[in-house]
Amino acid sequence: MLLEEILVKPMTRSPIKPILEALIFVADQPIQLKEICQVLSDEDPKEIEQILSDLVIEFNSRDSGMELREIAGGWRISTRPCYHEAIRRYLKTKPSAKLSLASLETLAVIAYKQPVTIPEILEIRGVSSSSAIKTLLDRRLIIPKGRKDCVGRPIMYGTSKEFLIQFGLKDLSELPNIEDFEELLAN
Amino acid sequence: MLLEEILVKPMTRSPIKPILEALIFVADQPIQLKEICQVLSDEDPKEIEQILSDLVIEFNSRDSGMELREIAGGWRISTRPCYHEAIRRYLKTKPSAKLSLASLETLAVIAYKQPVTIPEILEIRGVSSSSAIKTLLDRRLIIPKGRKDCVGRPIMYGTSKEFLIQFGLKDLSELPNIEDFEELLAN
Amino acid sequence: MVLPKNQPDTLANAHYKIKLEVFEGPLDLLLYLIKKDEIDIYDIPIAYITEEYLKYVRAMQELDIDLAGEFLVMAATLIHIKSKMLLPISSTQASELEDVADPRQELVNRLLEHKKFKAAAETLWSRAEIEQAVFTRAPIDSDKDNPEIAATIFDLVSMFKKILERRKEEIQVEIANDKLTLAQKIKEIKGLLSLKEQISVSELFNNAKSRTEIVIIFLAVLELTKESIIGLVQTETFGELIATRRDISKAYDPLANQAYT
Repeated sequence: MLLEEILVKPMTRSPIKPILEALIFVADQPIQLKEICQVLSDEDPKEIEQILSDLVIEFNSRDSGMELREIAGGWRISTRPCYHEAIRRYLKTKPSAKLSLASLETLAVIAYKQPVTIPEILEIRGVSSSSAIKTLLDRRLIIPKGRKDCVGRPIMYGTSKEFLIQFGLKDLSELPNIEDFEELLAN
Repeated sequence: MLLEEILVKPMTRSPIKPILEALIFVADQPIQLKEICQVLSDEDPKEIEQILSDLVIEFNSRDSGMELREIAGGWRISTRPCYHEAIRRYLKTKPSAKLSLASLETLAVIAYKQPVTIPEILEIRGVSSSSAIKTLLDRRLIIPKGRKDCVGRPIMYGTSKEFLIQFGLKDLSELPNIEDFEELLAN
Repeated sequence: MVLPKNQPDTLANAHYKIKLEVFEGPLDLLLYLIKKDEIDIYDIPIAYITEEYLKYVRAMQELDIDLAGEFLVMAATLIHIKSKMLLPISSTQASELEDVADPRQELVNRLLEHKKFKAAAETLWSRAEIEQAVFTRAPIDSDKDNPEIAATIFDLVSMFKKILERRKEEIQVEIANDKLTLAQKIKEIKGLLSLKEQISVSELFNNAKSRTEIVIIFLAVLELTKESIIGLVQTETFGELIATRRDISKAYDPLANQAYT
């Protein structure tokens, strides 16, 4: 094949689809539809959106080791969770240190009540959460979100983009409704 | 779906194929057949080789933005060269919201000590910060704020509006001070 | 944990200790007690639960476990609710019984709220479990152009704190060094030699706290040798170097120090 032939876009019916796939693969963070539209500024954003949703269905219907998912407001290709064992064996990695129950509870309070201050977290958990908050800040799962307009102007905290990524959420609206947990209270 | 179901391999006709794909996808170097066989030591190497060549044909027959190629004695997934233009355009426009450690340190000093001159920053950080200051100026995170009334009349720097935006602050009074995090930073 | 000696390590105590360490806070402890005795959370027998709660708190104190302040606050709250429940309801209040708030209500609300977040934490845990089983591609060439880190305002503060600490340490070291003079060191060595007739040179260096101090000790030994106040003796080739007192009168002469000050 000649070099020119390799470097020139093939004339298929929808040349945008493979470009979307290539862009999602190359991006080192979940890539947003907005960013894709900026790169393909000659194309109609509506059309790009349609092709993207076609691509997602097509990509994920293959009996493939990879999947294309929306996460933290963007699109990302990753491996499917069911193949983790073989991948871990190859990468020789162990799952990263799990968060303690105290940290997870604090994170849950912040996720649902954000923006929220340390005294408010104390009120809900009934126990001081400083060390948990430090852990969450260090792991970039939460970030300061300004100050509350009250005495002492305490710092408010909220969840970060990293939180969405590590917990596999498209956005905060994907968090299960806290009131749904009411049912679980029955026991 | 239950957690257990998500994490367990499905019983398909050829469960090896997606695993091969996943392994090639995560490998940071072209992965060799030999390495794959080591990971899947329960499987027959001959069979793995056969499935790999099936996978290559299948993977590359899709109208896809990626391709699966043998390179340097191993297998690798990469984008197809014909889409290089869009990829380059994306990589160039990619807003890098990231800063080096030196720039970040310099920014911290400027944020908390503004308006501050280069010699004063040197005094606090103990190292020269000229290149960090250039980066911060280029990124519009800091701006000159007049000259100091002393020998040599050095330029004073302060943070910009862009700084407030990028760090999610309403105004400089929202800048947390060390006391706010004292408890968290203690250990 | 080591128990205090006067504390008999009874089985009961050991049992409490194991249980107690599990509880994150007073709400967790209360939820445990409620579950253990299959108590209806909407109708808590407050006298009984207060008694149970206080048993645990006392066990904790007896075992000398550092009790978080929150546990004591909750104990006070429980006792307060209990006393309110014991108060007879006046006839006027009774006629408006519907409007009289149950003294337990606020506590029940807090417990329910806390339980909800515990359940939410569990859901988050299983989501994280799945995401930990997911892998993204390895870094590719285009990533390498940008080997930097993203930052938040928290990074900025902790970084600023580190810079300040670093500077403080450096300044302290400088001050310490300023205090250490050659004259002082010479006086010090003379003092040592006034007590002992000889001393090994390596011993002099062993107590040095910084590189600067090592240099000063070295200079002091040279100076003392030059002034013939001490003599350096080596018992064998590459052996230990011994400093010996040569001129006792000079070593005791306070004026001899003047030259170096």
